[in-house]
Amino acid sequence: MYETIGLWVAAILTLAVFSFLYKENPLYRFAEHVVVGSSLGYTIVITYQRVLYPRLVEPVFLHGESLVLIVPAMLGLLYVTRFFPRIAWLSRYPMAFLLGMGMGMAFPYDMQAYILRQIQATLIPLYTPGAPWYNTLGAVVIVLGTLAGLIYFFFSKPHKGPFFGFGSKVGIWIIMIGFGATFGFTVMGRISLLIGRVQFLLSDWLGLLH
Amino acid sequence: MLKHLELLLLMVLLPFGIAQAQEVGPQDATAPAVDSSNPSDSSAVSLDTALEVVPPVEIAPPGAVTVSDFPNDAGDHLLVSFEPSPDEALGILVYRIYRRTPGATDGTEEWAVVKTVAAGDHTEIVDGYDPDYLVTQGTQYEYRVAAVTADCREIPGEVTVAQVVGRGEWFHTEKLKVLIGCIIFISLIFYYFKRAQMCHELYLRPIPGIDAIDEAIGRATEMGKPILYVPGLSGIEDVATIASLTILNRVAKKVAEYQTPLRVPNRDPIVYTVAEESVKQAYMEAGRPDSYEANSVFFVTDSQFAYVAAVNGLMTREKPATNFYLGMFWAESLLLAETGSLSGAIQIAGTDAITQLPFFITTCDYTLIGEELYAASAYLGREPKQVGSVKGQDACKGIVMTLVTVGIILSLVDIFTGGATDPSKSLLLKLQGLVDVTSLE
Amino acid sequence: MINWEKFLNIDRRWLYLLIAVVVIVPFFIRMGLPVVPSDEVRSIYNLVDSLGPDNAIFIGWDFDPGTEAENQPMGVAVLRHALDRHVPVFITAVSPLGQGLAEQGAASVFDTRIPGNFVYVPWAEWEPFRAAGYVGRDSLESAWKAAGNSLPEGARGWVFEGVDFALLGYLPYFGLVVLGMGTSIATQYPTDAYGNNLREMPMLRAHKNLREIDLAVTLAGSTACMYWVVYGTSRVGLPVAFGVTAVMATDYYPYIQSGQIVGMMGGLRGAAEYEVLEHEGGHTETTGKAYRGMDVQSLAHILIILFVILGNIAYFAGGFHKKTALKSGR
Amino acid sequence: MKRTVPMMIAMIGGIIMMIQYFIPHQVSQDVFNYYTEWAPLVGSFALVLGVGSLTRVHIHKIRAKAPNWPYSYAVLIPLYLIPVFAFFLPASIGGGTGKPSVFDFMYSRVQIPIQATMFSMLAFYIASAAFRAFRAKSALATILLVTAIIVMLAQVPIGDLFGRWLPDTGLWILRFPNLAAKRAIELGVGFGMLATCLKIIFGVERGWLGGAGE
Repeated sequence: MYETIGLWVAAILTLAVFSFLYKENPLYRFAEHVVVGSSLGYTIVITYQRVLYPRLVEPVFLHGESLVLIVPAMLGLLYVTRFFPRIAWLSRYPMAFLLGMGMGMAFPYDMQAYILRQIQATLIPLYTPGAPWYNTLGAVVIVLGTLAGLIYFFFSKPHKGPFFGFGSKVGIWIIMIGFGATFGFTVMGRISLLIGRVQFLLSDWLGLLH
Repeated sequence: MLKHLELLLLMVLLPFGIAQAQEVGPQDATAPAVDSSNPSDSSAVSLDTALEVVPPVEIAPPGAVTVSDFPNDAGDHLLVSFEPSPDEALGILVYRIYRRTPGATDGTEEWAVVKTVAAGDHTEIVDGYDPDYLVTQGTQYEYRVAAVTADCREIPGEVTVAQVVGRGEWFHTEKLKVLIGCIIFISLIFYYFKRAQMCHELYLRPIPGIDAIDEAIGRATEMGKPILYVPGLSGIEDVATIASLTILNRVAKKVAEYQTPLRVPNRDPIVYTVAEESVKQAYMEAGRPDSYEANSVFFVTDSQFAYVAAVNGLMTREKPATNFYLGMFWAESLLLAETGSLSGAIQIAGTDAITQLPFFITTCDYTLIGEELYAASAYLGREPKQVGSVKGQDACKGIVMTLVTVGIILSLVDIFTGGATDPSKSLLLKLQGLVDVTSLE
Repeated sequence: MINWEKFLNIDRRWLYLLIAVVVIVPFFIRMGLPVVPSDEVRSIYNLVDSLGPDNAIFIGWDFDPGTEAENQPMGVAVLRHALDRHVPVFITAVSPLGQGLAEQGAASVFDTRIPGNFVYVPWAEWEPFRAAGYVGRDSLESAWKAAGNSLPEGARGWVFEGVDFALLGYLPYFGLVVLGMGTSIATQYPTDAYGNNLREMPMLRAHKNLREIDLAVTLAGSTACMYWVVYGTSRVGLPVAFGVTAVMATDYYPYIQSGQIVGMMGGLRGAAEYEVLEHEGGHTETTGKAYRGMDVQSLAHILIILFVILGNIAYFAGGFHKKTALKSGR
Repeated sequence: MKRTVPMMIAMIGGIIMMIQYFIPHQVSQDVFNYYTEWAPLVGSFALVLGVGSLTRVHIHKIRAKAPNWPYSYAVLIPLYLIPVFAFFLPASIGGGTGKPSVFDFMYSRVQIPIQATMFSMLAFYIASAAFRAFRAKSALATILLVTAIIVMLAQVPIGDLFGRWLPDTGLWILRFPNLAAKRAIELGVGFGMLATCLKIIFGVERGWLGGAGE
């Protein structure tokens, strides 16, 4: 019973959203609004269950241990001051704590994973004996392509001369090929999402597929 | 991961040792295997009971245990190595490494199994990774390694008092390269911030997109049709939005000079107020504050697709000659640019959203790609913060470009000097070693 | 003379209708075109296939309902494969909504009404066996069988919660959670998503931190997947594999080449490839939803390509390109 | 107090965490452990902001009888009803978080289908744009479209019908030129990210302070 009603509600809502393709209508608007409220409502429940209860309520209020956790809780509560204009500035404290420390923590890790590792992976041999020609060509494309791409996004020198002029031309071509790949994959992804919904309607709801 | 190995091996060899197992306890054959499956759980394994069993084959115990400090830690790890038993081939399956704190309970504290290693595998382990058996800084432990045979016998080695205690270090030597990278980056960025604040003449190359912007405004003026400017759908905290607002100021100035109508629909209320301010100011600077139309900058709605519907409606009704989409966009980019392209407008886009860029490139006449948007706005705005940021990042890119160029040269040299086949001769690999941080993983 | 302007300005609802037809009809005319797995997917499959009960993997359900169609089949495929190999699986989520999707994904694998699934034994249900000391997987299964439990028709095996499977669920600031798990999983997750004590679970006792984990597969529709690389791989060398939406997939090839990630499933196609490998490896009786979608995907791509070509023909034949060309354009 | 102190907190916190990475000593580990324990707790309170501002916006709409105001109830009712059912009501009338419950129903039968469908509509939009707007206007746009078509064919099984060369070419494009383009972009993005970190820590970028009055 629960399953059947659920299936029908899900199917009707799916169709309600699709109806927008024909024309904007109240059913679509209803679905659009419900989703905003329900996602936040769901998040409240999960956040309490996963964070506030095990990390604050249980240790501090039920067992009376780790009383130091009251400090971050108070800090977090300062967010609420945002609704009282006169003391709203207090809400900057928890933000400063999270933002500052978060950024500081991320900095060296980002340097390691996004910069150093990537440079290292670009310093590869152009020619490896025994490699098939398409891989050798590939290695050349990786190294020269990355260099050319960097030249294109380099703003301190005009795009003139053999290095910067030619380099930036190659760079934009490489970048366009990269965007072409993104384009193709984006089309693919959007269609996949539609396939998912069609599968739901045809298979789960109408039971037409096996 | 090796902890379960013992169980696996025992299961395989169980038939051989089953007689022995039954002597140990009267349970069914699987039960003892269950107990030993998680040696670390049964931290109270007593060595004495194991000793009572009389070994049928004489197997020498494992040899000396050496404990050394583990580098680059908080003093909470120890490097333990042992000499394997010379009779390893005679049926030793695994080694168990035991640890205890001496003197805590007058020497009777129970031994804890901190690690189990398969025989023939490595004989060096790092103690302290297991959060249930933490190593405390400054404590002198005792270690003992026992060999375990296929028939579940334990042959314990000598008790060794650890030669060292765990010491915490104040600098992680493996992270030196990351530190150097960080220092170079931070100094370059701050150097250029200072430079940009002190003198305003830092060179930035002109971006072709800026000419396209001017040309497109001119085209709209010729046709006597309005210009549409969408400052992205994101909030003011987005760098792309800030860059877009700088460019809007420039566009508004030109528009004020040419007396062309301007339409700036907004999705974010804060962006709306800033955009309105900026346009008003531009009209003032152009000397035509009177020709500013009060409703040319307006707030539409905060709902993404309702916003698109409204802007698309505007495009079909008023048929603007030029559309600007600069800022942060999501899926709506497609719908906006499609409608604009059908209305025959010239379209200029710019965003740092990589997934939306391909759509803009194929539907618009000119597209500012990613950082070009920031650079264009820094070029136009000449705001020290933005110029300094672009210049500082450029300097870093310059370093990377140099490294890659040197890499290319070394790679070519390697082909002729034989470094391509012999890694020890390769100059490229030496250069690669400078940025190699894989040892941290 | 064709009126190109009218042709191009066709009501878009006709185009919508064509797409709708193309994604519905092929479901009824099965073509069963072969899907050839790529190296990027094969390396994930091979890694999971080389693992056994002594190893453990993480699957991060790091996406929201919006990309469910692409990410969910990947998650289900990897989960199925790992459970069939008796590799213990920890499941986490970057967002609250992801936890719900993980529960749904797991439920679809544990639905015994469908053959080829697994029988789920909740933590509380085998409590007496635990008390009796049966915590090793094989001894537990034999004891469980000896107690009169038998596998229903078509089921592939038992999944004991706490031995084979644990749903850890969502925690905020997931980058920090990954960092913290590098030291100890249990301090980050004292309990699983159902409130069971994680420290008591045999699979946690054998794998106490990320150093003892052999693979983390993150299924993501956003850059959240990078948490595992930046904070997991960089800190404790955790092997990470990506299962990302097609939209993002092209961005992560640099990380495969640099060796920071083991492999990648890109979009529904990636999931279909995994399903094919799994089916060939004898881990499933049939291929799943993703593979079935591939026929449709093929035809839809052909249609879109046709649209692009027709649109461009009309555009150039109608002379529209002359109207808007910019001198400084490119 | 209002601006300087938060900026100081951000700066000191940021510098401590940056240095912490390089120091393996116990003192530094303790700082790190406190942070990992505290941050999720502090952060979870930010949810209050989301709930509060959403409530305020919609109550305002209802009071002002703004256009489409009845839909505001469709936001507020699930927002508050889901937690009430999940926390306070017994399972017999659909409370709790088990299955069946209002909580589970609203998630798996309302939330998932709506959100998934909204995203899937983009397939239709792309189809229409493919016909009406994706133009090979210039050499660069042409190369982009050609690459896209090759990749699109290479990624679906029907591409194999043209011969193995097509999928192989597609994969080659993804693994080499695409990789080079993405690496160049990501290096730029990476430097940008690092610069943003620095700007926030050292108070050059103060945008985050805004929106809370002076």
